[in-house]
Amino acid sequence: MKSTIKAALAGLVTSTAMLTAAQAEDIKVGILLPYSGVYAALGQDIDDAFALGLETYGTDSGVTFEIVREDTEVKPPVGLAKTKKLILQDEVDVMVGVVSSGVLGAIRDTVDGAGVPLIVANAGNDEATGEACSPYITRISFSNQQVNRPMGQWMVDQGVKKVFTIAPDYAAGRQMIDAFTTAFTAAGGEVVGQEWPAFQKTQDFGPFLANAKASGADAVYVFFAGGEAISFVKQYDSFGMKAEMPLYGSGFLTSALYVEAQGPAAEGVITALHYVPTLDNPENAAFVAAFKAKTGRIPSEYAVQGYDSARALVEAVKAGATDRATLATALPKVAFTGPRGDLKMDPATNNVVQPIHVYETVAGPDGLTQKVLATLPAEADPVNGCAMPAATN
Amino acid sequence: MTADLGFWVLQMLNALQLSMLLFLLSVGLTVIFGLMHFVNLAHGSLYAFGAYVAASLAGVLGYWGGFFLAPLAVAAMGAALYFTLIRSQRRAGPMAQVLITFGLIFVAVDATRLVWGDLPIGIAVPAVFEGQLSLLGVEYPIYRLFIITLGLAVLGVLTLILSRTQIGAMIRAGVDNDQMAACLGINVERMFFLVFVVGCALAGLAGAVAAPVLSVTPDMGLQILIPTLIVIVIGGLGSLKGAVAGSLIFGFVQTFGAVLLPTLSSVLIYALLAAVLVARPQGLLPAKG
Amino acid sequence: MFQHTPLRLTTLALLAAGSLAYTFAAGFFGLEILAEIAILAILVIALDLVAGFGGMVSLCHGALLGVGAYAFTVAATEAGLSAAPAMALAIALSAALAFAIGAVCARSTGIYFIMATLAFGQMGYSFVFQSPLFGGDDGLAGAPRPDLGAIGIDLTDSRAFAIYAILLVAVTYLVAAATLRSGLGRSLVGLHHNEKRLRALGLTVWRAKATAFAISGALAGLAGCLAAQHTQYISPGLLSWTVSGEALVVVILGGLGTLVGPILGAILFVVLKHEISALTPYWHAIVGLILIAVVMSRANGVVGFVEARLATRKPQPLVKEAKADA
Amino acid sequence: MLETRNLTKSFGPIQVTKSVSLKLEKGERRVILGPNGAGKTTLFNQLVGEIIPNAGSIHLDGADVTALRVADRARRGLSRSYQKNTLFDALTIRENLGLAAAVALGKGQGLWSDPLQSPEVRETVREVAALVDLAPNLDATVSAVSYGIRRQLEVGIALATRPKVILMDEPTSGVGPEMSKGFHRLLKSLPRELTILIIEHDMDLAFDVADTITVLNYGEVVFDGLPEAAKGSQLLKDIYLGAWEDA
Repeated sequence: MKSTIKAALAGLVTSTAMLTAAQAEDIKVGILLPYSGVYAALGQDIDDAFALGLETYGTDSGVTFEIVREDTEVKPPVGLAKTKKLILQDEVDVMVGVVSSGVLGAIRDTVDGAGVPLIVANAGNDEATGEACSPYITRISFSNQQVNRPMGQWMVDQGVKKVFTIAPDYAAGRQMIDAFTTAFTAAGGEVVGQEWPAFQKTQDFGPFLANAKASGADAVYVFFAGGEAISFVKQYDSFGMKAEMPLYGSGFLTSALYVEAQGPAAEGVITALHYVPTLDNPENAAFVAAFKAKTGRIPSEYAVQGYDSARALVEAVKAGATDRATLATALPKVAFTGPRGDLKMDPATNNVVQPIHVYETVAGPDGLTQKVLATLPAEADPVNGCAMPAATN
Repeated sequence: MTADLGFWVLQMLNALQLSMLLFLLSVGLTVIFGLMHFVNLAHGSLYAFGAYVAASLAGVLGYWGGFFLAPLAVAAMGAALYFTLIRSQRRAGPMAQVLITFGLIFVAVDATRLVWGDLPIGIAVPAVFEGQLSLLGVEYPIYRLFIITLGLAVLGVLTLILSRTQIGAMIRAGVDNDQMAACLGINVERMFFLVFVVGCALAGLAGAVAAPVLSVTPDMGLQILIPTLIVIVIGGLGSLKGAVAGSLIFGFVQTFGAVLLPTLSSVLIYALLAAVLVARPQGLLPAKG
Repeated sequence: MFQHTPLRLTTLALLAAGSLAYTFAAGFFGLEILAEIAILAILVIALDLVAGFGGMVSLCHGALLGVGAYAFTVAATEAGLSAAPAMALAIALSAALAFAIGAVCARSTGIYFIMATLAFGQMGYSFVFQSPLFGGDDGLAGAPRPDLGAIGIDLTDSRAFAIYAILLVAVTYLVAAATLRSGLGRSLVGLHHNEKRLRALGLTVWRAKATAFAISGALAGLAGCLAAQHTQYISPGLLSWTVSGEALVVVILGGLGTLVGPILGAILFVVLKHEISALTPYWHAIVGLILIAVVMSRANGVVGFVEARLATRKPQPLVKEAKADA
Repeated sequence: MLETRNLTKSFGPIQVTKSVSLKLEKGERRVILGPNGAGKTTLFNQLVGEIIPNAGSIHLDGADVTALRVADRARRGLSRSYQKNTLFDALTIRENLGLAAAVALGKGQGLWSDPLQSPEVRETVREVAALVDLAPNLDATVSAVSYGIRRQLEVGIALATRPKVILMDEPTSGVGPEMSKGFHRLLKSLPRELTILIIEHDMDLAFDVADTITVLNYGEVVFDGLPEAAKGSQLLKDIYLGAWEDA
């Protein structure tokens, strides 16, 4: 499934043989995703949906997309080594992927220096489209602040005045919570306490829940993802805290990917995210049906990011982009209406501008489902020190 | 908030719950070491296997099906490992054992990924243990109280077996001096097998019990391994008392460290371990004086 | 005791010639892999020094490597040192920590030693993982490569870097071999076989162990510097105990206590990892199975296997004389 | 040269050595006799520092060494051989002797040269090998040589440190009568200025090589004097030989 030294050599032979036939209409895409490690499931969702996106939009583009996949193993140095390989050895035209912010941080300078466009299909660290922005890095997924900021005003509007926050102690956790608390306090709310459990080292949240319980907050606002999200939601419920202190959070907490494992404990949890599989629009209906048919799963936010990455790439190609330089200039200009709603790129930061959906996890006829409570309007992130230079190659 | 008595009670219970879970895991590992001088780094993987089996069976037979069958499945797995790998490596020295069981961890992680996929699995707490109980002025999840009770019960049963029964006397003799035990006519080979399998079953039980509290993920075995090793090294390899002491120390340091000294919490336990190793290289309560 | 047999010398010569020849033939990715092999080779030579010859089976060498990598990166980026003094500082820090660990663990043997080093390694990992100074889980960027522009060498070029890495492996090998031929090295081997007797002969055992561990730690720190210079990005994963476990696997794969074997092991391991991981995302399982098979075969890795084969072919006059004498 | 004053050691309630006082002059060869369990080996272990006495003191060359550790005493010239072979089995005899000599010469921690190649060490190895009759076997691996040769090496390692005092714990244990005779010759041929303390249960050897004899029983010195006096001593016959017959 991935290129190897051997396959690369073999590929070299065949590609020289086919050079005359294929010509410049071939776009070589390097995919950088975790296929092993803690985020392997996310990588798979993005990968499946990216393939679906190419099938859906790419067939009439008149271009053949050649795919090279590399496993980042969720390790920044590995991700960087694989990036260099894609750029220097496979000579890809464009790269897609990156789940962890750590990997994105690690490869940023290399991508920027080499001038190879990268479509970020997940990693949400604010710097990537802030102080460390690059004309070659276009983020189609989200930024950490983007999905949390709107909840500040919205929760105050719902009458929540005092919150207690809990998030894992690492960069993304801090960014998610800080964006929320800034907006929440600006809207008149009060943060009465915060806990930062050690990232990936905490399995028992009991000690932190005890602190939250004693804090006298109206509600608890959290960010967790993956296995930690499952443990947290279940443990929150087991302490009987949901009734007296409703649980709010960043929408990854009750992602469609994990909600089955959380079971009834997730019922009533209210979170905000840029995508919910139950969004009521024709593009989403088509996407959900096609993804289900292809994989048998309900698409998660990760899936829609992969799907839209493919679509953005195709849109750029349709706009006439053929190589690294033209793709780099075309990608930040794409805009389309997808399953998430109207998407466009912010030219100041190359970050996606998209509506945020507040949803409640509720019991449905076939298990848990998502009830959209509000759709908060799209809002571009502050520029945050990004002085976007023009693509120069 | 730290002045509130309820807070302390709650955190004590949290610490006790973590301690008991670790006790279930470490007691098997430590007795296997004491008796057979075998270090099984894949013990955590057996715990993960137990959790996966319990999670799968919970869908079919309900929680209790998993609770009772997971330890059996892990024991069967342990028996298979015993005959294929463990028995032949018993005298191979610690490095060979560490490496073989290290390799086994890799195999186990990927095997669970192949069978159960990359997505975490979760199961619900059994209906009887849903909700909270009012205890000393705090509301505490009944299921967590069940874990504490179960840990204490296993401790009680093991203490009884070791101190009052013939097999217990044989095991104690074996831990003390396996050559002498063999001279006394004890079938050492069969005793090893029995202890190993029971140790595995306890790891499986720990996995089954932990599944409703945590999320069941492929790397959960790797995550629990280091705490378990710390427990038995602090306590002293090979001793039941050591496993109890180590579990309690770890549970309390971890829980109170996390809430009172969050910046130091993760280094705290290692610093304690280092201190123990410097002062008493054999652990606090080693099996042999 | 450590000695260079013709077989080992031939292997070394072939390795040196082969790797240098390959640097001129390989493409970009081949050179990356070569650098990766070189880094691992330095680490496993360091580990073989203490584990293979001194019987000190360490599970903290990954952490010592990580300390070197972090110290180098922080010294170069935060303190603004140039590459050479930053490397010296990083190596000194790894050596100092290794000396302390060696001194503390000197009383422990066997499984206790393994567990104790594991604990110290994890302590380092937790510290780096949690400390904001080190970028936490996300890691640190900006490790520079040494500037050899003065002598006309540009280390940002993959080929130059690969040759530089191979030269560092050679330096490491020479340091390890010299250590093993020194008084300390002789004592180290003696300690492995009979600690009590050496004490009775007047050796300060803890100091010998700690010094040997410090030299090994310095080499691991060098591997860390090279790793940081190679990827120019480091993350706490470098310090994880599984890195130490893998290093031990490589030592076993090549041949414990042979010094040249671990280098072969490093080549085998890296190439195998890349080949298998290209075929399946479940490559860890296959590496695990190979490891189990190697350990169960009871051969001392590749080198041990070949040497045992050669040894059975020719008679051993010394042994026979000795027996006749009895 | 070597002196103990009221050396006492108990394990729990059992006193293993009771107020043992000994005094060895330079060049003296003394044999300690006593039945099994008389506390001979415990006494040795206290002398070299492997066991710390509960009371009493040990003096080497006039200095109190009671508080010194094993390695420190060794560096002051106290060397011992063991009752059971404690050799470096995987190494050659040359390496065994060389290692011992190197460590004793303070080269065991050196980093800059190979002590086995140094002239002093090579000279010591050659001399000791000649003394204990190992010259023909120098390049044999220990694990491949006979038991008798290993016993010779055991003494050889102790000698390779060029000690002032050497303690030998049953040097002929486990070897046949022929070898034992050879061993007597070997011991007698050792330099006269070396002070030697031997634990032995072979009476012949004791009377053959000893200048003086000490008899221990239940941790107490019950005889201390010349071999001739020991031979005629009724006390020795009653206590020591009686127990000897049972053993």
